[in-house]
Amino acid sequence: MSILVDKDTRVCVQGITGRDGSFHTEKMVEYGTKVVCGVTPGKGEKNFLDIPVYDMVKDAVKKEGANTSIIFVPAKFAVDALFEAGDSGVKIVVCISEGIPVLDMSRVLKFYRERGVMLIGPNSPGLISPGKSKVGILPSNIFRKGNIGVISRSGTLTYELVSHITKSGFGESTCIGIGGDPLIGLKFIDGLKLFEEDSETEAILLVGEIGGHDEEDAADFIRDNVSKPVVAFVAGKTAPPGKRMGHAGAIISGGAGTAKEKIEKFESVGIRVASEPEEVGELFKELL
Amino acid sequence: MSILVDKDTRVCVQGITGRDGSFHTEKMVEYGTKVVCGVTPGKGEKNFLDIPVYDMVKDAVKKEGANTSIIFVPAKFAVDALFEAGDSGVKIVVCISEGIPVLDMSRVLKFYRERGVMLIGPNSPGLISPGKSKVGILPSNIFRKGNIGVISRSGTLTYELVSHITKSGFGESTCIGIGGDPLIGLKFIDGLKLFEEDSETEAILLVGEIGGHDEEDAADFIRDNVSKPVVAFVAGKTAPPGKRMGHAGAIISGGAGTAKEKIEKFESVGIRVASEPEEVGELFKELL
Amino acid sequence: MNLHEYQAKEIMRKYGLPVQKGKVATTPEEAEKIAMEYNGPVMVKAQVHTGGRGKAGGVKYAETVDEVKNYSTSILAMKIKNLPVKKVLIAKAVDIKKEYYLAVIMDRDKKFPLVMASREGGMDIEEVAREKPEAITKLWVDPVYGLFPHQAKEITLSLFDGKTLALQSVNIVIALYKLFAECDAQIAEINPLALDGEERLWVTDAKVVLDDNAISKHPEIESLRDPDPGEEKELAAKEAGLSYIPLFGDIGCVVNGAGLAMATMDLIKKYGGEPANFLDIGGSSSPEKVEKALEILLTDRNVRVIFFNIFGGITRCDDVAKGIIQATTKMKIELPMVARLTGTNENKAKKILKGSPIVPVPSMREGAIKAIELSKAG
Amino acid sequence: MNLHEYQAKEIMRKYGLPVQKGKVATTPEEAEKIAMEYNGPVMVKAQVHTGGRGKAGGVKYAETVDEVKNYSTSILAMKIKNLPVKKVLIAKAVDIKKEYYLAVIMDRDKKFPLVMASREGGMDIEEVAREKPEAITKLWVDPVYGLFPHQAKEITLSLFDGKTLALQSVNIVIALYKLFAECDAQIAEINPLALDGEERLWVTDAKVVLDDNAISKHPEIESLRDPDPGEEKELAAKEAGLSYIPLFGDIGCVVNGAGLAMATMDLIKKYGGEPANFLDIGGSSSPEKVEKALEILLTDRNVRVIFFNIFGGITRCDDVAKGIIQATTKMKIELPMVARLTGTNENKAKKILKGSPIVPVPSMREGAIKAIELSKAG
Repeated sequence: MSILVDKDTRVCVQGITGRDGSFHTEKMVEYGTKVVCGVTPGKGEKNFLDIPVYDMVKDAVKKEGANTSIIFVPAKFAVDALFEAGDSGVKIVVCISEGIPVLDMSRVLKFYRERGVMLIGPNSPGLISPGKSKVGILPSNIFRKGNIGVISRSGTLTYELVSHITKSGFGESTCIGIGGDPLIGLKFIDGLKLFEEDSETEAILLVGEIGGHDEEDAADFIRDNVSKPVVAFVAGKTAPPGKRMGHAGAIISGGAGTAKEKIEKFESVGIRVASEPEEVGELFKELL
Repeated sequence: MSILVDKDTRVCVQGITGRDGSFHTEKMVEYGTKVVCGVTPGKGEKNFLDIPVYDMVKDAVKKEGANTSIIFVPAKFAVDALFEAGDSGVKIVVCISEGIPVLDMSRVLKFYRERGVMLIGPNSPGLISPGKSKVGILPSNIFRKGNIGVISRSGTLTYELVSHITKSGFGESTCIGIGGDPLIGLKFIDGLKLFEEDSETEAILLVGEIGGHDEEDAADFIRDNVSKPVVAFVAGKTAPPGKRMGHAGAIISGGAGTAKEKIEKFESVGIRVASEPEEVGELFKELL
Repeated sequence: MNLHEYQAKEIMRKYGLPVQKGKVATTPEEAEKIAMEYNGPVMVKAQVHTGGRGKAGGVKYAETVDEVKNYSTSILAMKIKNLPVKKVLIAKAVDIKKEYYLAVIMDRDKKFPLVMASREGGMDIEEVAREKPEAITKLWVDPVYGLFPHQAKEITLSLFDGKTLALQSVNIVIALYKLFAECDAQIAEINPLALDGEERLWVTDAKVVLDDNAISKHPEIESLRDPDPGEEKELAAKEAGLSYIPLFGDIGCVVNGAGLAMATMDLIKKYGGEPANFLDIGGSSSPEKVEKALEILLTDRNVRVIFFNIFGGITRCDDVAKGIIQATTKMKIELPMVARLTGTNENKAKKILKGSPIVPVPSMREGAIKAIELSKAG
Repeated sequence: MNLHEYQAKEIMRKYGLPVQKGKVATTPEEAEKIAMEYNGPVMVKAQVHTGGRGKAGGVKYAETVDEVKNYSTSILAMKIKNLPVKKVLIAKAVDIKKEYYLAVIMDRDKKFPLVMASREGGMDIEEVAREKPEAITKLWVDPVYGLFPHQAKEITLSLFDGKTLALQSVNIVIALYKLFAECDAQIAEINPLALDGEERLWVTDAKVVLDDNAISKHPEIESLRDPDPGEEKELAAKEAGLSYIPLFGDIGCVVNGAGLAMATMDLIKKYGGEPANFLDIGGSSSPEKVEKALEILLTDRNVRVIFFNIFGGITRCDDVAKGIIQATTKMKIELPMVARLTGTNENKAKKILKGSPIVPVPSMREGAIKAIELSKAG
């Protein structure tokens, strides 16, 4: 097993002919992901990297049986790309694009809830089930098939942490980057639930950041619903209050959402928190 | 039994202090309907006809356990009244108000579908389960408890037909006026389904009109799904094509939706069609 | 509410749609002036609220200014389906290579707006729907979210072979839906959407029907109303909260409820009479409304008897009875009247009518039969 | 993007909200002129992007024109939380009987906009939320349908005892939501919404924060930006697609990804160093972006060493390496540099950096330790 993506995942790439879309399509194909087609309006009925390209995501579903779509289009067009994907028939949409206005996302998320479609992101690095499928931009070489489920609000920080998991002799069942924006589809709790149910996952790494209180909610959820060992990491201990640290989601306002509070919350429910990335490997060695 | 409304129906009247709202609230109370409260914004916390009045439908649900709302507000405010009722927690909303723009209704109907709330109307005379409850403006005295379910696009024509059912010695299980507008909530098919399942209903009267093809759809549905005897009546045999006969729904355009077509369709699936109102009683005598 | 082609095109122009140049004229001289301005071939098109203008000779292609004057003269003298032509549209001719169909309507079944597009433009779309349904692309719009750009794209990709043309014309679909939604239209139709030799698209014929129930939301639209002859009475009735349509018989009907009004007409016909009109006084009728109804009815000189058929619900019989008495007192009504009043406050009504010359009847059938008898006797 | 009070009030005025009269002044003379025009008591309010203006003495009530001049003079010379006051708002004083709170914000948890209202206006709402949560009415708005009139009514009925006042002020809530939705605001707040002796409501303080990601949709809004001192650098970085925040240490950081950038800062701190900045070069970085990043970083005279921490994904290590080489060639960079480049195209990057004075490190921890060492040695 694994969660969300596996060998049967049939991926459609929205924005396949763009700079990032084409680059990462190649990487996904190299990894073994079944990229069944791409979508670029006006370029339909051509091939790109030997992959058929359609005008509409609907066609990708109808003609190639795509069940997952990954979005690489610029922010300006990403909202419509999200609506199109959500209405196309695919079950999972991964949105790499960033810079989407929050109110637009609020509408998009309602649309997805109405249709029961899972959204990962926006502003997400995607996800990977090592040895099975990668739907995202995560660097493949750092992953190894294994039993640790990783869920993270961050992109590159996740790679850093995963590299330490792998170096410590472990591997990953699935690694999901949920995205750093204030409004996102799949949240910590949704991912934790899936990992708890997944027979292949034996432990979980949760990577949090300053801002909001999703980490606190996740801590409560873990206390009540997760039987598997969890290790957490929280970035932003030195972040000055009131400043955005890149992600729109990472605002400390009114004393809420600091790294300190989050770390204390995790520890209060018995979750081990790594004090720096390398420690993550050590903690899993203790726990597994 | 009976369908949709019975002794347990707890009604909230939106627009209870208006001319029509107050008049028909009195009539409903006289009939024995449990009118538990009314709503008129700005008049909350007063009583009217000894019935408590609230500012919001939400309060009617919370404080009086209303499960059904009936709307008597003018067209201009009816759209918001519909949204308010649909979001309040009541399960059935009956909209007497008429003159609501079609595009607004399209939005309202989506809202109701999202929430699984049943809407009857707009531009409906409401419904009655004789001897149990009346939620509408139908003249009570013509009804008698019995076994014929009545569903109609018309208002007063329904009364005419019901009076003949009653005069012929029969009675009604429930009588629903679904409203004459092009976009309505509960349609013929939805009502037929409920009557077919209702143990108290032994036969059904369907009252149609020119315009649209809901009668044709109903005929197909009856052929395939209704085991109980059905009598139909269709108004508008003499209506000139292309003219609206009062109801926004009653337009004959492009040769579709004529009374002739509808009557032929009913007869083609074995449904008896009365040629004038009085004949309805006679047909039920033959069938029951 | 129906709009003329030139009005529909004006609205479309406001929404940025590529409407062919055109101006409306009420005299051949005006038409001539417009044609001179355009300096080239034009279409001369009768502006009436009905289809089939072409077949009736109401649409002509004119190469010269003289032709424009001649055609305008003859068209402005025409009646099409009994409607006199009061205006002609002079539209700069487009060199049409291909014609497409594009419309937004409300779908009663799906309860959502529907965008329809077809490569079979320029013809009767209902015929296309019957004979070649696969030639029509249909796409439903969630009216809460509105039309998505990718939906507009789907439509244009289905219409045009050229991808460039398809991507460039996405805004046409977006603008047409915007018009439909913002103006509360029931129909917003472009037929044809014409492609010229330079790959440009033009709206060369347009139809917009607005939702009567929404016109109060758009007060600027009311000024576009151009009632057809005879329609004035219907509008006067509407203003009074009544729904009236004149017919050709001699039995005037005053009924509450559209369904019952139609059933009353059907019944009169069944027993050998001819209804003079459809008249629905609506719900919650006041005595004044009934008075107004009679006033409108009496302008029809064919009426020989008046049949009141009221089944009280939200309408109260006593209000109707009061209205009848008020009207007979004010106007001198010499016609025989038959009244069937039943339902809400029926007994009060009977008391009010007692002693008046109005003939009471116990049922609709007997009322119809009595009215027919009186119409033939009178 | 933060707006000043006077800017927020201008936008609110456009949306028909009852904003108290007021104009902004940059000199005491201008302030005096405005006060003369208003002819009566006014408030003199410092315009800075921070809370706590009142406590700092930046908000004064002035009865006379002389007082206005004096207060303006002193306030315009002030720094509040290190921000110099460049403008004062002169607002016609309102005779306040009671203060209310009204705001629309985005709720991250429910993923819907949230309208909040309280009778405890004029104070810090977060304090109210902590100490008296039941005093806040909360109502979520489905952003697809928008705010319904009955929801606005629910809000005003919760605020005011007088039903007439409640029904009359429904439009205030509707207008505030409209502003929130149409301007893509993250916060649209009125605090206080003041009731005067004649039962009229006034916006006497306002806050609007706009969504930076949506500003391209509203080009007219960009002109409202008034960067604070120091913020210019952050904005220059933003224009180059970078995210930069200056701090107070001496180790300059160039990192890809916000989370990794923060973790890098945390790590430097853990091992006894002080980060000079947060700098995220983002995904898909070109060599030019890296160059720009170094340019911005080097304007900070405290920086004694530069630490590159790149984990390639969408960012390609070779692009970063190229950028470093380009920058060191163009600018004369004498500071020591430590580079940890791993992930996508890592080997290409190593080749590019070979022979340069940049110190390669195999891990983030070793990089941090090396950078600290160099910062102390230098």
